[in-house]
Amino acid sequence: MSASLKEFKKHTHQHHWTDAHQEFEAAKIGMWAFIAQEILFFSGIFVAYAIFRFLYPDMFLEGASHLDWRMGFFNTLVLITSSFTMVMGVRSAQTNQKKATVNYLTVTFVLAGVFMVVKYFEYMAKIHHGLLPAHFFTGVGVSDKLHIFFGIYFVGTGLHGLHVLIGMGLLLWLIIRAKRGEFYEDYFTPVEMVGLYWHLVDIVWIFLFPLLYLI
Amino acid sequence: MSDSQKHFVVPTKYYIGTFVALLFLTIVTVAISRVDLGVLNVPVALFIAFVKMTFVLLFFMGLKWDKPMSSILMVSSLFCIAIFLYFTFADIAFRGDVFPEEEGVHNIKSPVQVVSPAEYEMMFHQDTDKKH
Amino acid sequence: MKHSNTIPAERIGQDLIGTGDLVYPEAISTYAAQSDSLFYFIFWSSLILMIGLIAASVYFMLRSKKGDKTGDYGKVVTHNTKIEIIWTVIPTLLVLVVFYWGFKDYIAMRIPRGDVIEIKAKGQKWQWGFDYGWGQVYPHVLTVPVNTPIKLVMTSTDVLHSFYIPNLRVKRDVIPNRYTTIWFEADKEGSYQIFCTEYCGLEHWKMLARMDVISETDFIKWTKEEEAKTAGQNPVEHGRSLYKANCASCHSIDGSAMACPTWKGLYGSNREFTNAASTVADENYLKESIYYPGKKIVKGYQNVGMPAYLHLSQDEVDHIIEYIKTVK
Amino acid sequence: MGSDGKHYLNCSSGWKSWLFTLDHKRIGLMYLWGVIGAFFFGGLVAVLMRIELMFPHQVLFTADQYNQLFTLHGAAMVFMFIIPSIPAAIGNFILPLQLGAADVAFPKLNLTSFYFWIFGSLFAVLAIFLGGVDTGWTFYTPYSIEAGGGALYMALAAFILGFSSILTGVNFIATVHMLRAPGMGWFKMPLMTWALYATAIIQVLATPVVGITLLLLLVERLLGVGIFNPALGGDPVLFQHFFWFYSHPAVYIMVLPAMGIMSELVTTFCKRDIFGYKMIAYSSIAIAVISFLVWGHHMFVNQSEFAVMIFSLLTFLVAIPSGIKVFNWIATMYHGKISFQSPFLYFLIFLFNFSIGGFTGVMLGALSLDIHFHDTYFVVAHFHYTMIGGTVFAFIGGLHYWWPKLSGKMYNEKLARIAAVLLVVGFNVVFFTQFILGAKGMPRRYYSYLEQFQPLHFISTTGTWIMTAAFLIMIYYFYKSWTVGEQAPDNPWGGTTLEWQTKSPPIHHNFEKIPTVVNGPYHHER
Repeated sequence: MSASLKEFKKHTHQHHWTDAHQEFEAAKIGMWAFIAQEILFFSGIFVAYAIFRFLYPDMFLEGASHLDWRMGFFNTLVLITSSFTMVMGVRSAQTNQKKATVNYLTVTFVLAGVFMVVKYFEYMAKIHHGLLPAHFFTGVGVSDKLHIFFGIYFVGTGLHGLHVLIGMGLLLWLIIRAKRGEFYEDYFTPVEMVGLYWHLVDIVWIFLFPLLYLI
Repeated sequence: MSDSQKHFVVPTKYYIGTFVALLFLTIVTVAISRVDLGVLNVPVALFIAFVKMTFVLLFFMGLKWDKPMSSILMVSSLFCIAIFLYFTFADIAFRGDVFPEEEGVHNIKSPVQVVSPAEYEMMFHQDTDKKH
Repeated sequence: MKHSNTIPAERIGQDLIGTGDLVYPEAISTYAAQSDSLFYFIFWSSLILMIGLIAASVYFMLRSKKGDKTGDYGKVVTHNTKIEIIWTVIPTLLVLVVFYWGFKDYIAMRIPRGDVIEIKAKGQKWQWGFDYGWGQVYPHVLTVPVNTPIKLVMTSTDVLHSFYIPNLRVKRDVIPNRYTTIWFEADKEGSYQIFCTEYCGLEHWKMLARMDVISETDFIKWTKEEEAKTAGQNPVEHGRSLYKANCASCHSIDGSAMACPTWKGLYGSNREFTNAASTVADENYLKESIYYPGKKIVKGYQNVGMPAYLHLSQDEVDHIIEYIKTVK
Repeated sequence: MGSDGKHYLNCSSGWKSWLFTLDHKRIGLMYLWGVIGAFFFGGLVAVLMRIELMFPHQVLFTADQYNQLFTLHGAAMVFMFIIPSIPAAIGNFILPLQLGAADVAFPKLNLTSFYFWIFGSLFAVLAIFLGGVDTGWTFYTPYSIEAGGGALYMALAAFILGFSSILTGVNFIATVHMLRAPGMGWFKMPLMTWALYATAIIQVLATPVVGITLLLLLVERLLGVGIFNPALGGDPVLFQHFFWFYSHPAVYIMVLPAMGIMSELVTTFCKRDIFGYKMIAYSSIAIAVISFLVWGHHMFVNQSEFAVMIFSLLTFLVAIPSGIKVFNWIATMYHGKISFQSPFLYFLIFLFNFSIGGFTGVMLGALSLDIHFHDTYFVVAHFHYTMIGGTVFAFIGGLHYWWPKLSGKMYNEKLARIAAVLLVVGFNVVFFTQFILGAKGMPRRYYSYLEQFQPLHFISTTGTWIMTAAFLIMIYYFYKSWTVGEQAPDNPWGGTTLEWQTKSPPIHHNFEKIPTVVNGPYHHER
């Protein structure tokens, strides 16, 4: 290990790998397989959305009018920025910049928090108007199927929000490990994997935002 | 670890470029949604979302520099969604035996307090005022 | 309480095992015979193929036994493009033929031929009801004329059911909030078995019915009589037939225990509920219980998901209540 | 055994060394005991059900209890036994050995998957105690929305078991890609590995959909999304699309690895290279791809004519790669040096029963015939011919084949042959009768039935007792083998794949030295 890497802990790969590179590549394939399954997990919500939008287009227009596009827009910007800080975090880990890594990860964490706070205010507004899934729906609407829109809205954004929360947990774990100096040019697998996960969360939102808020 | 196995460090210009493109496309999609394009509303919004996704996949997630297997997994998962949608629609959009909704048979207990569009305007008048 | 496992005789049609050939029950619809011939086509081709496969395997095994003695097992072959193409292409062609044949017959099953008589069929837990359009629902027995195309327009008031007549080779799911249809033309008089084939709960196995195929003249006569009878019915009689068509599978009138409270002595009695204050069973309570069954659940019973009978008219409900008043 | 007599079973001891092990062999073995337990549980339920069905009147159970039993039988067999049976139990043990690797790619994930399986199974058991479930393992709405009791917990159990399956799939994909021994190109992999790889792809791409489906069902019950509930304006048939999008590919999760085992058995016991290696490998992938396109054939009686046409056409396409495999196996017997040991008997049994399953599958794929057979005992018989006749017999055959490797002991060959014959006789008595019952019109999931069906039902029930006897014999000789069986040689059958080149049982890290591959997987010298 060269002198410049003093501040990092050396990583030892698990016994069944020939070297750390093979370990990293395997983790990547595993992660992409996991992302593929995540996408299909969300597919159910998108298919349900497509079917019911096809059956009751007016109901969806009415539903979308109840959502505040500005909040959604703001949250989109927040998530995109957090995706950017995430890749920069990965890159810093890769280039042995410990401090930058911790900073970028912290910013990502804070942005995720901002996203959830905005989400909280949006949810509170919906609850106030009784615009909830059917068993709790007490709102007023022109379409008698308006509750289906909010059913899909809450399941979709709820599951996405859950993923954001899990991502925040993972980021916290990364920040702690990064502070201990565990990530450097030869070993940044966890940062890279959480990064991929975080971009996936971003992609899901890229679709949820226009589908629910805009059109 | 030998030098040939060093991980490729992506130049920052790709990341910044993607970031800017994503911000720009977000503004575009919001701006376009303010204009009513009729039947094109949904396709245009989806198209922009797909472009954004492609940017994230290629650069943020590094598919551009990655092994082909990652892209194969990604594309096949999208392909599966396409199959899912297509075949479900093959049933639902082509049903010959769906009759107009009928009182009684269509025993739907809607929780929605249904109002006429005019009443609805009245009720949400104040809200819309606040919004704009 | 023990459920009795006997299926009421009125729901049982002609023997299925004893009639027809070894595989199928007797075919009584115009399209059943075509569909059966496809079965035998696949059956015989499969049998020939199967015998071929077994013969080849046995031959190879015997040959290997011989090799044990001589020490010569022959050359190991791992490829033969010609034979691989043959056993890919021939099955492909065969299954395409089968697909086309099956699809053609299926279309014949789906698209009615000629003018049809439309009958409404209703599935509910756990009985079938048939409505010919004169305001009377006939439970358990579907009466149709022979040699006449019939179209059944079916729907369910609660969960999924499936309407199945083995002798006609026809089946279609019966779905709430939606109409599904089947058509058929029975060419032989008799009474035939109807099953529910989509699992629908506790007494799914009991959800049988009978189809009586009668001559055209008899059918016209029957229609006229029934129509006249329905028109002249007094409220209690009408209520009784509504009871039989809608309520008898869950509510008894002799005080015996069933899934739901008995109607014996119901009117005017004091009712205790698990989810509401007790009340006297008057017209208002009965009407509410018919339209919104879940609102008040009688103590000692579970909510078994009785459907809301919102499709019954005001008059029909009044007549049911009139009938309940007479059940003492 | 290793030079010092240490192998994976005795290299460490104590319950912690098992419960927290990261060794794929130990996890595989724990999975094996788990799925066998689930199998006997599901089997016991089946035997009880058949006793009830001997007569139309009440024999042991009430209608409600019977409905719970068939739900339990389906759920336990599908989610707890058959999906993890070959991939997660045998596959976990065999895959790294066949690849010449020291472990699977992610050992911790592997253990996590096992604990997901345990928790999922516990939830299923919990569902029984919380009032039971009577929705059928398919959870069709709207019945499953209103059904009381433990339906919620059973759906949750299936959800968790699904994630166990996904994690196994993720792990296997990475393992096959990254951990092949030096020199082992894609077309030098054993066909079992190909089959497990194709299975893993389906597990990853299909299982999440059942996850979201069951989640939506749970939310539908708790909050009311409205999309599956007709009372709220939803569409109950949509649920079936969602459900079968996973559950049809799941059929191939069950049967592809079984086909992999068959390929191994036929070359080892014919002592020759397989016929048409590439065709078999490609057909595994082809089956995996087509499996996503045919789910609608479970719904021929409620879809639009257009959808039904496409699904029927695509369904027939599955017959072709399946047929290719069967033809190749039979061709492999040509000029073979065949030894008729019990694993090979299971190969022959599989061939016979799976062919019947396949031919009746063609009948069910034909639209006009399916309308009559749908949801009758004909369908029940058909899928038991593929699931038991195919997967379970392959699982048992694979267990006999690899038993010397995983336990280091031999079993009583004579008893094994008797059990195999009893099993196939009993199986055919149970299910061939059901073909006739179904074609005559007997619907499935009936607690009681018309008097006329009684003789056939009775015959069917007697077969279950023959099968029970066979399984008891099997338990006996495997128990004897495990406790006092004679020491197995490293390569008792003359297999050529890498797992036979290490010790029986394998040492802790599988191989003393990671092997280098030169020849194809089935290079027999004879």
